[in-house]
Amino acid sequence: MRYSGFRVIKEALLGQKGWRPLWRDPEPQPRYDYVIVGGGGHGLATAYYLAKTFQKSRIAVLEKGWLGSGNIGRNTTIIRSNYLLPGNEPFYEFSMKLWENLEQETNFNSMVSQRGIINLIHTDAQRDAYRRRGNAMLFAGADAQLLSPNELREMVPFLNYDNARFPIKGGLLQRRAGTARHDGVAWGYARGADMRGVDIIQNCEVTGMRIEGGKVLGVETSRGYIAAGKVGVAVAGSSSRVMSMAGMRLPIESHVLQAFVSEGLKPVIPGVITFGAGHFYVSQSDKGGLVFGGDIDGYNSYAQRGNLPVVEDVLEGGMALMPMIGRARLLRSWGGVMDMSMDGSPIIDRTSVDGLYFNGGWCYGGFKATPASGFAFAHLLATDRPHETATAYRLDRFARGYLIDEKGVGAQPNLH
Amino acid sequence: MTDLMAITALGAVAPYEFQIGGLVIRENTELALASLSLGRGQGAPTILGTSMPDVGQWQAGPEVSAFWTAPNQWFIEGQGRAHEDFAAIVKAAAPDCAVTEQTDGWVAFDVYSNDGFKPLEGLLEKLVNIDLDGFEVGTALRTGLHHMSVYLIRRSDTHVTIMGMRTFAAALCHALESTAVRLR
Amino acid sequence: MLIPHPLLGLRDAQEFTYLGDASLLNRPDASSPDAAVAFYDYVYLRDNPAGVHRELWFHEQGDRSWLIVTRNTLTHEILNAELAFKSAVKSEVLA
Amino acid sequence: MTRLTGGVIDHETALRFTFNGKTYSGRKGDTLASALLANGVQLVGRSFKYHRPRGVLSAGSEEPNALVTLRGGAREEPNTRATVTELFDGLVARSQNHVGPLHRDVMAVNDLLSPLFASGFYYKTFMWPRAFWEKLYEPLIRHAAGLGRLSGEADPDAYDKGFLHCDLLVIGGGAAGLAAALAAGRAGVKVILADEDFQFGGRLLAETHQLDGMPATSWVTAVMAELSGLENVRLMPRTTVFGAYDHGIYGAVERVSDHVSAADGEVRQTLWRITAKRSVLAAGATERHIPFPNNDRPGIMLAGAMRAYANRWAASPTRHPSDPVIIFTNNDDGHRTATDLLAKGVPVTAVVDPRDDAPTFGAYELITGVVDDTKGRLGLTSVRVTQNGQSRWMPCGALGVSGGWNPNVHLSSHHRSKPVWDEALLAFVPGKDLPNGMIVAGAAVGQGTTAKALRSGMEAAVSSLAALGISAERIDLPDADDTAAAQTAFWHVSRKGRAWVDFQNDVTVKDIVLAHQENMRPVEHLKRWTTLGMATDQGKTSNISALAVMAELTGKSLPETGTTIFRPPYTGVTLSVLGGGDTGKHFRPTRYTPTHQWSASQGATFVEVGAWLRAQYFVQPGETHWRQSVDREVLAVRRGVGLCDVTTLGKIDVQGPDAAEFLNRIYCNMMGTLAVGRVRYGLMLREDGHAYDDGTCARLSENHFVVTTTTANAALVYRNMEFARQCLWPDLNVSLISTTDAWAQIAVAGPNSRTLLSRVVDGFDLSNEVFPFMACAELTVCGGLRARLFRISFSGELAYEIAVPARYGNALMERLAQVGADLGATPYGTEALGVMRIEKGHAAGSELNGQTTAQMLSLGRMVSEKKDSIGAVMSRREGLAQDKRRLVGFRPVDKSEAIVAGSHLFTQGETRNTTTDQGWITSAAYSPHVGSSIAIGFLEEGDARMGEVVIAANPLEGREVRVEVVSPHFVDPEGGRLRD
Repeated sequence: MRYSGFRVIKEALLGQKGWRPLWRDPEPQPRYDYVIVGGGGHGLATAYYLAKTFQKSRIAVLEKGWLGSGNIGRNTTIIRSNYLLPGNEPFYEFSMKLWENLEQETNFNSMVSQRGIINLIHTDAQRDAYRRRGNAMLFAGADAQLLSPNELREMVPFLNYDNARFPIKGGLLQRRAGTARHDGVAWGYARGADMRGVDIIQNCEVTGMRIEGGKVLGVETSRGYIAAGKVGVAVAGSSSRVMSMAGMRLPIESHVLQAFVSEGLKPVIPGVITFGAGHFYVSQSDKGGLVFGGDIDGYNSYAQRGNLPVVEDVLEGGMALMPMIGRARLLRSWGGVMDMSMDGSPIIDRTSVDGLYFNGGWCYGGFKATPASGFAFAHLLATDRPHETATAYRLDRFARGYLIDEKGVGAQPNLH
Repeated sequence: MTDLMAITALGAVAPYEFQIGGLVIRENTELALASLSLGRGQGAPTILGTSMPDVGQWQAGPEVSAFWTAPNQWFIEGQGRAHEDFAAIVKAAAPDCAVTEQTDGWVAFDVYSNDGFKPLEGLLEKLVNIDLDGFEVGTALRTGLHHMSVYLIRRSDTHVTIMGMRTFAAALCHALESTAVRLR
Repeated sequence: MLIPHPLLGLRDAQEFTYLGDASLLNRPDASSPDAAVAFYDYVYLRDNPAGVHRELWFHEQGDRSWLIVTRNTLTHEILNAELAFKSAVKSEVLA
Repeated sequence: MTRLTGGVIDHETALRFTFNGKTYSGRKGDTLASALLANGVQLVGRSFKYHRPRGVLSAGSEEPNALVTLRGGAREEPNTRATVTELFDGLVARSQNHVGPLHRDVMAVNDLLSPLFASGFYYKTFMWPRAFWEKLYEPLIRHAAGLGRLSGEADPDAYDKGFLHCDLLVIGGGAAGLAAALAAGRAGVKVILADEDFQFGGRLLAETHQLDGMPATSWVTAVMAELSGLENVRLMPRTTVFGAYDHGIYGAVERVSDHVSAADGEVRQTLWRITAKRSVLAAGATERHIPFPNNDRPGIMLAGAMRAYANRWAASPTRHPSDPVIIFTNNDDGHRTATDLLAKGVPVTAVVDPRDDAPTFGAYELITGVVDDTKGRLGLTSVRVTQNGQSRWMPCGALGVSGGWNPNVHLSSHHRSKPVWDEALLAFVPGKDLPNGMIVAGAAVGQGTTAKALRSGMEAAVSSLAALGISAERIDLPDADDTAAAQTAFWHVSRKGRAWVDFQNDVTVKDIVLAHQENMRPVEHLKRWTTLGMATDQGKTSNISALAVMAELTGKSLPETGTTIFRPPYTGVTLSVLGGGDTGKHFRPTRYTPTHQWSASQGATFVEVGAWLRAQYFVQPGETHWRQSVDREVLAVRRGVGLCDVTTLGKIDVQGPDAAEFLNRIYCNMMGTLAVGRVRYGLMLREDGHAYDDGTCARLSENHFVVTTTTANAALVYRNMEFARQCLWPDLNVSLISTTDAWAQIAVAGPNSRTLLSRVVDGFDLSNEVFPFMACAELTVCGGLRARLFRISFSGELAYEIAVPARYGNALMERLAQVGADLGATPYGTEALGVMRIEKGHAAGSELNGQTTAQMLSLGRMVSEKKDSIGAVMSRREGLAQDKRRLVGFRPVDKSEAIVAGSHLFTQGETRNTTTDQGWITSAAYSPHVGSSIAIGFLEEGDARMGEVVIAANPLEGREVRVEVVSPHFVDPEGGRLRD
């Protein structure tokens, strides 16, 4: 069924009787050519592109809970391609271009909203670093703009310019960046994949992998054994747990990242703003809530909840940066489990097990990568060759020393 | 004796003093400090008649006092000896130990209450996350305060010393004063 | 969180700085023939368990002791904390 | 005016307040909601989506409808629940989310178009044409959305933060909480009793049943008197415990002065972090309503709330005293409202109860049936009652609805413990794996009657203390006369028309039906698809009803359909208070250098460097541009002598017999072989083989070294060295301690530096023979002041760094400037420092950025092969070893052009993209020595490209410069000067 404004009007007049389920709830088949483990954004996007772009069939997505219940369902919805390093920037720019056509691609309004992102500059050294980054973005075909203090004041007059501990000296702007409705992204891909015959199987947890002679044959699940030609794992947050079923240890730690939303307010913040001298970034959702976050709690955790010090740290930053939000109220906080990799960058690669493919290590940047990650993973699964924008995301880069360390903090996941 | 003039951690000539409600906050510029660490297998020395206190404790003494800072490490205090080469004095008393001059590494604010511990409790519960029930006289500990690192010493029922890194003096002073003011 | 410091008792986790898996105590021998592989494993690979985890915390705003804390990463329950120094010395002796 | 008699308000003290510009009078003890009701005001707001007229629904923090904007100007406070706003004299409130006056909101047109706005509609449209989303559709949606408005001004109020520790934290001061606090208080342990209300007592203040034959309120008064007399009990009214965190830590906000008209300077709210050994959650219960067509009109209220307004606040829910009141309930508790209101003289005409066996408790008509429609757009006028198929319209000024009570399990599920369904109670109660040390008591665990609440509260306290090894006496509890309220599972009235489930977000039963039809059936999908439970009340009054409807549709049981867990905060928390008191300039502490006063007196401009404030340059009379000052300072150093405070560099004291061996393992280069009285440059790697810090290491004596670190990494290096000492090599006999703050360190740089220093040292031989380049010594200066002298140079000139006890730093700097006046002694700041280090090609933060290697810095030879050290092994990995980028210098071909840091390097004539990128400029400056702009940066095979002209491209600012690759040593490449 095709969605459109006319359809909405028609159904309104007909008492909404004609709407069909967004996706089926199929019983698992005994065998699939492609089994994607993980019904989050990346897994669903992978299945979608496998079916649509790479014309593959007999595809299943196995989700242990409800689809979209992973980090796609709990993030701060930011999309951007403002990376520095050559291993990253072309990939995220590819993702941005996919975002820009996502609604037309999936016929589902995921509310991709390019209202821009501003990274604030507080020191001369930071300006040099952002100049290097902005130029890297331009050379990769992305957009970037260095804002003078005056240009910045015009765009976001409500920042604390005059009484700041760390003066605001400008910003790096990416106009094409912005936000998207996180659940809508998962639902759009899920609906699109389902329409193309992909079996999305919810409440189906993978409990083991059947591997013989160095080749994966299928997966054991809470709903029985499912044979597979190829298995693609995209379970950010649980990567170590799932890959250990194949006897692998990963350059990944799981950490909790908290995020926050305020009560609904009339529009005050145009795009996304990130503080360069504290842990705080913020945007405002279409419903009016200020959506903001900061640093990870910093200790290994699978608990999906954080602690008070980070809440205070984030709001200290928020109040220092924009004291005009002070009288709004925090409505809700939540915590997601992040795959923090050893260099802060993701992995999309084959593994030592034939037929087993891995996609993970997204740290807290997974949402913006969803379309490209799905596309690149589908490309790898379908062709056994990495997508041209994802060639650096190899699993062996750590052993061989080809790291993609945007922050330059080394092999300590909680610092990335 | 040098003819150079020393200034306080706050950049002033005279020590800082502030009084509000039942509290007096006074900068102690005359406190000499030296850290003392034991090498492998060494026993804790006695410095000018003062024995090294146990974990988390402060020990007053005839000439110098001492408080525990880390396993096998103490800070030795010499009230009124800030202008002497205090580290040399301590080193002479414990030649086998690693001694390091700390006098100017820190700023010390003495906080006095004129009415028992309550006013101090009211101030401290706004500043540091420690269980004040366990913060008895003779306790010394290190903790965080407004993104700074401080030593707290409970010298008497009505006297607490808050020590912060010297270059943070102004920020620490602001934290103490503004919090005291907010107590009303 | 509260960390049960073996010397100082329960102290707020904000006084501490987290490092990671306690396996970082076991630095490989650089002179061994497989040093490259051993160091790769030491620096980069983690068990990352969903459950009991031995990890290193530094009492930076306290007595500057490095602690080995045994903590459940699913519940955050802390089962034990000891001085890394003591345990390191022990492992030396045993080794 | 519909004020009744009695209650626990002070009828004698009138408080004036305004709502939407109209002035009213309330009483001390009123909430804004009770005062409005007592003034006959029912219409207080508009709903989120359809802009439906709304009135007060509840009497507590679960309120979804009565949200107002409080106060004005910079103190404007949007989305404030009138039901928990303590009335004060001069209170000003406005309704929200309407265009035009409240009673004539033009946005109400949305209500007529509601069929278009069915749940999830926006996912299905607004997609064409693409460009219209940001330009048209989204702006429209954004402006329609949102509730209240921020003033746009900075919050002027003061906030505070604090830390409390206790044995037992009692959350909620109702029957259960008071019994718990009393039992624990008498046992002498440290107790904190917190309640979000401004009066302790909870439902006891709202009910009429008696304790020991007396009004419950007098028992409350007696208990409060005793508790406030106990030293070990801290009473915290107006304090919301909003979150349960790990290991018994709770977040709480105390509203210190929200109940008075703003007093400047006074703390508005305080954030308390409470560490409790044990806790009792006695948060009570929240009544649920029963969805039926048009159940959202002003005047329709929860029956328990209606009772509370009558009993506690002496306020009738109707606009006129004579308006009839009707109750619609599926349980006995609803009937209590009828009898209580009748007792207050409020005309209750009927109680509508679907139960065939419904009892009667008073002189009202009992109708066995349902309410299935209502009239009265701006205020209820009549309701349609249907009894065995027969419908009739009954006049009605206010309708009380009761669908049973939901225990307030919120905090018990903050650690993701799933509540479990209790079929007898028809409600979810706390499950297992509660936050450590928490016991739930009273109505929050379904022990709803006063007698049960009192007992479970006391027992909770007793067993909490028992767990701490303290045996507490059980206390005598008063006899309560209330009995358990029977109820039946009746979830909603299914009739044609819209029946609201979530009032604020306008989610109706129809929306849930549609979600089911579209397979959005898992409860999380339901919520996200319909926005149910996402409003400011977080579904407190809607989640369970919605689950029940979905259960009915799927034919599953309610627990099978799912439950919802709650996340912090329990209710909205002001962002300001979470941000703490210190903001603005005090957001983070500032570190001042020992010579700050002197620098200020010399006209210094200061710059933030991490936590530090450092002198950036010193503007002299006549200088109009910072470059003039910096050039002058640089030349002064190169020609005469300059003075710079370098105290910010980290200093770590390393002592012990194994200090030398320890440092060998910390630095990638040899350090153990350093002679006493000498200094050596050292480079530190991370274990992953990348360079991360550099500095000098001085050997003061056989077993005593002083390590200096970069300003940025002082804490990190110290931490890593402690890690190495305690965790990696505990066998080494070495001790470490930081001395960064203890010593004021001043760089004395330039050809005249030796002469200048000779004027302050106490007979110390500074000759090259005795004190050569890279020498160090302990000595005295200025008549006996102990000092440390290092002959090191960052500028490339003959230079020293002299350290004295910090308190003398300012005076020494002053002295040096004074006695060096004839030598051209000139203070210089971080800018000149930066220029000179670039002129010498020294790496700093921009080069040592954590992504570079010793090789890239052309320091590869430093990584000793003779020994193991941190990072040595990993630095030999293929990817690092074969990295061909090298740090080199650059000069513009056209001397008049300026190179800027952050430009990327490209081979001439090459197309420019990510793959052809050859490197980047790390640092650039104008060199008065060279007489042009100079730069250093990393270039592919840079060391082999000397003399080549490459492009430094900076499209970001539309600039590009042709630059020549040169040695990074622009000044004295042979290094003769610093050795003279």
